[in-house]
Amino acid sequence: MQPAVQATMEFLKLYWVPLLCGVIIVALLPLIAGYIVLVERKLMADMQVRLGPMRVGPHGLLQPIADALKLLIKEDIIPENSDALVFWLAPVLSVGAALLALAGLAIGPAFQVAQDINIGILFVVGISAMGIFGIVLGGWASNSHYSLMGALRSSAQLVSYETAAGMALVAGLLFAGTLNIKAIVDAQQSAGVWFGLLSPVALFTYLVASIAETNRAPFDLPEAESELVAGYMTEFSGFRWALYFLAEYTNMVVVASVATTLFLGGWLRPFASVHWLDFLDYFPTLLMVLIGVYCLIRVPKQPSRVHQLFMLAVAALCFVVALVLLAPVILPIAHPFKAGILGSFWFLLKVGLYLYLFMWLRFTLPRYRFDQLMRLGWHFLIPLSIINVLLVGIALIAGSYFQLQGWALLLATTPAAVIGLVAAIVLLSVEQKTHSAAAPSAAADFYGG
Amino acid sequence: MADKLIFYFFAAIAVGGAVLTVTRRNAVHSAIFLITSLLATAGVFLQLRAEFLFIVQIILYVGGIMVLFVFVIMLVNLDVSLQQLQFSRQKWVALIVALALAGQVGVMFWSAEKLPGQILPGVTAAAADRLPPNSEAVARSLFSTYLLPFEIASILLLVAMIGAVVMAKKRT
Amino acid sequence: MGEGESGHRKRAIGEYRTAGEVEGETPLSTEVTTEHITQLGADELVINMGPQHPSTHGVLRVKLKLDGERVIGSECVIGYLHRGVEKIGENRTYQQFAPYVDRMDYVAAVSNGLGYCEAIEKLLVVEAPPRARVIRTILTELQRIASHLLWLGTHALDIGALTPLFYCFREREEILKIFEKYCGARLTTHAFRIGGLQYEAYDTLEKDVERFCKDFTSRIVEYEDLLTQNRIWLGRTKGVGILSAADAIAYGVTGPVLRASGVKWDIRKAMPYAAYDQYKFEIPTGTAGDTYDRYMVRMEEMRQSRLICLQAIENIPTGPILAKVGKVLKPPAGEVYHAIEAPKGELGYYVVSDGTVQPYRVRIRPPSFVNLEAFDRMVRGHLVADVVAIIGTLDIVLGEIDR
Amino acid sequence: MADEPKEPQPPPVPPGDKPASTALPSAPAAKAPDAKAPAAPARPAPPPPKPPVSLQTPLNNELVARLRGKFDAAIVEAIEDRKQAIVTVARERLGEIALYLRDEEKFDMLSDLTAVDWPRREKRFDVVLNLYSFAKNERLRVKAHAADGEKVPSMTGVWPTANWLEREVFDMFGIIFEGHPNLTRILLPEEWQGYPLRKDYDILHQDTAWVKENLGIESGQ
Repeated sequence: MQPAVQATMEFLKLYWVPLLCGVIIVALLPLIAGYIVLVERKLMADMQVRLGPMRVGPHGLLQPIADALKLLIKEDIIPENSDALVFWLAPVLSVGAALLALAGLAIGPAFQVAQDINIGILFVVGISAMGIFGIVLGGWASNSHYSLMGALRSSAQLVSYETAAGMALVAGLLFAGTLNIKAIVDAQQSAGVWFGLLSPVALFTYLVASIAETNRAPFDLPEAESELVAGYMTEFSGFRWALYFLAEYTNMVVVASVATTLFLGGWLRPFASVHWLDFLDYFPTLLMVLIGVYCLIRVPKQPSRVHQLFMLAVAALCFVVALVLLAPVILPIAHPFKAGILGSFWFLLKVGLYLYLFMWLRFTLPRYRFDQLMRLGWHFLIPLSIINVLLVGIALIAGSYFQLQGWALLLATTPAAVIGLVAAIVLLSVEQKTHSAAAPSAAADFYGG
Repeated sequence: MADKLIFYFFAAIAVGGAVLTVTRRNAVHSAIFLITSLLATAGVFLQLRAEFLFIVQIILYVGGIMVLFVFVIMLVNLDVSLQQLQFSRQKWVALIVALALAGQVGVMFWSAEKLPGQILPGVTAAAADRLPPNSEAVARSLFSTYLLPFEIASILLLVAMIGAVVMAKKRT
Repeated sequence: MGEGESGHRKRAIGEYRTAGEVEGETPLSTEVTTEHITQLGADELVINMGPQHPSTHGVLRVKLKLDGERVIGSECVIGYLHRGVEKIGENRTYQQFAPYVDRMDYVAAVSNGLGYCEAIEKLLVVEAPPRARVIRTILTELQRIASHLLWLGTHALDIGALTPLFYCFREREEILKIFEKYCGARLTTHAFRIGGLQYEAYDTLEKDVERFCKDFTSRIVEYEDLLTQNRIWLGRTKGVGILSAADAIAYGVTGPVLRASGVKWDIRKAMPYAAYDQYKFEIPTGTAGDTYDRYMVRMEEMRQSRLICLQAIENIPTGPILAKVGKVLKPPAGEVYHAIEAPKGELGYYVVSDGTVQPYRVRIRPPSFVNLEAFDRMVRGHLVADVVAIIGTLDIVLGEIDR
Repeated sequence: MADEPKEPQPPPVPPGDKPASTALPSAPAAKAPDAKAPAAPARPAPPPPKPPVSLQTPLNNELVARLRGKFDAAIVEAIEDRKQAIVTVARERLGEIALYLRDEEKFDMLSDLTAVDWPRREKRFDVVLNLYSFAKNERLRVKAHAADGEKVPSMTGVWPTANWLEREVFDMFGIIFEGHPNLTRILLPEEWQGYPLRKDYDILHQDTAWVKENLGIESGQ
């Protein structure tokens, strides 16, 4: 018995950080996803001159929990003539792939499940792509035309846009020279400049392709409610539906994290290698304090005592987080954790901003039609990303020839980016012309061929 | 010990998945079991610390090819294929061929233990930690030692793709 | 498939049928008949949209025959909301029937009421007093704006733009508040009476309308900011659901749909009723007859309605609001057809009297019903996503179609 | 309230210039005082006893003359009711008259197609077409009498819009349109019994039948 316990202890000592991260991912992600939904609803409400959820908890803060409870206790409906096994399997596959992909990501220099995996970003991309099976099989198993069409659309869309996303990643990876997540961020630290600045075209293509891959508006055709009711999710209800929802939001976090890691400097604060900007380390604290103060101001305006107490608690939580964020900056003992704690903050902030962009686009733009979406993917995004890979390669060769490092590399990459921009404009106008000349055919060709 | 267990676990899944793939009548179920089998194979790769192969297996086979498979399966009329005879009548021939293949594999296993320097899968690859990243190693060998085969394979794929496009165009 | 597809396109865009050609075509069925829809080719698929589909605007059911996602035939199944309004009309007195008409096009109840009251007035050979007619005009034009706002919001929502809906409802709310102040009801107003008005205008009616009109210009700009120049919106609406002028006339399409096809015809101008002959306004028309043109036409119509309201509140005549029609209405035997320009098109009432207190026959010509007939023609060759856009652009209300 | 012909795009009438002048009933003397001064608020009270006056007068304008010249006996009757022209034609020749009206007289839009049931008449149904001409800005009502079971020529070949309108008339009155491509019920379900807008269709009938069948009681009333 003794050696077994000892072995366990040994194992835990070695792997406590990955284990902790794993537990956080599996246990807390549903909650986090729920709160992302709440934030999305609140933002949407704000842009649409209304209030959004206000009933459950102060300012609707407990709404996600109520929603989750509702979904859990809902009747579980399996349609007749559906394939029960696949119907059961599909949402699990979807959410499983999404959660597994998170294992490859790192929110700080140490916080990662699969720490020494040397294919880092490839792992994330490859595993998250498996989520498509959940959608396709779910749509097929439902035995409904709407679901099937949603599934077909989804798979076609994902396969098309994955190419563009992969090409955009290649452009970023050319700068990094490695697939390992930690090494990618380290490369950005030593270069002193984020890869997103070096190759804005790659960042842009990845942004568009990632929206399409996660089936978000304006590319949310697989679940376009005005056409296909709810696409592949039409027949799902209750907890299974919640799993799909969880998978969607987890995938959003995944693509946002990949973009942050590769293009936006991961857990580095802006201008990490410029020392006179070190005061930026106080920014996290300041932000949390401001939020806390705002909550305090709102306390007297709450309708009931419980709400007031709840709001106070939120404010207190903000202050505690502020203290935690302040500690590594001023306390010498905590200094080793500096990169970890502050890094996580910056990482989450960047991911949040990226997600905000997703949401903003969703509230603003109408939806593409399927053939337009395909055309945009094949005629615009994929050529653009391939051109960009070439340009980045040339710029890198030029950079090494002239021995440019860090910010100086911008001298080589900026012309490349400008050429990329011109290429984008040319592609768009050509695409527009061919479209107006010929009938919408991309989707038809896709289906027909 | 643990290594072996993990290997046999993956191997069992791979073989079981493969058997179920050919015996299921429902094409989508077959596809699911094929995916399972492929994933288990990927697991074996991972155990060998061939991470790059592992992820390529997943991205290409599971994420790429199988998606298209499922896509096609869902589009074709499955009711028709359900009524067709699934196994052809040459089962005796098939059995003999299968046995011959099994014998060949068995002989290979048996002789492998005698040959020096050959290691059975799953035994160990302890020194892998200190190897350079697989992707780099794969890339080096592809673009140096195996450059010609690589290019030939690329051209073959290109030809296949053009052929597919031509055939698809002809149909319309 | 390529050939068939270009065939669809040709039919959808190129063909401009003149009246003479229509006759030559043998089977004039625009629909997929039942046996037609069951005979499916290899790649064909029939899907059923509605009656519980989120974007069929009520309980419309559309059977779509698809090739991939391309529509090769459609059949509208209607009647889910049939309440037998015309039969009810034969069993009520003239006044009793008035509230029922509000329940047809329930998003433009005021227009329905106006049409009915004017038709009965015509049957009685009386005229509403000028004050009543001006106030009727104001309320009807406000109703037109409200109806178009609802259309815009839901249409944009169908195409995937979430936000305009809420902006539109914000303004519509203002109009409904005016209605509420005027007659106590917001939706099914029953604002008018045969012979004039039910109620005298409340004190601040002019001010409310003026304030609304003042704000409304900047609000329209907001909607247009979100949509008019938006690349995706253009892609989704331009060239979608084209209806040529000749087709539009042949199918009896009226209202903004007809005008977007380039026919400059508006009953308010052609055969003025209420007080429309006193006001200056333009009739916006389109050229291409596609979904985008219908969008632009309706946007412009809202602006014109606003102008009419502003002109009308400037000078509301004083005087009685109700003509002397007596408590019991007994129109002399005979019949009358009276049509008004409702927000959705020509709303006609064909009333036959046999000299008793109940109408002998009330026939309502609902604009949505007739406009929906052109749906099949507009939708062929388009993708499923366009079906939604086309249903939206027709601006149908099922309460009116099914009656 | 003006149905008499105007220019298609009339210039707006200047306010104050007889704003709603137009729809004075021309003929009947009995009703004339009732509507003669529409703008004046105080009008004479309508004549309290309402003798069964007819506002219908024979119509004899050029259009009718042309129609009579061309179709002769097929034009059964032409009257004017409250300034609205009504032409009754023979059912058998409705098709060619419709074509003539569309092509020669430019009545290019069929606003409405409906029917009226007069059960005590020998031919109980009036099929009523409301036509409109964009060129002349004029409406014309064409009627044809049909007995129960008699077939009326379908207008779908002349105005495609007649398709659904005729289906509705079939649905509500049971009038058969000959040559209609798909004459099925449109608003009511296929299995509906009877034709609701016929005058002899009791509105309680369906209700009672349903109650009997589904609740097993005599009447829900």
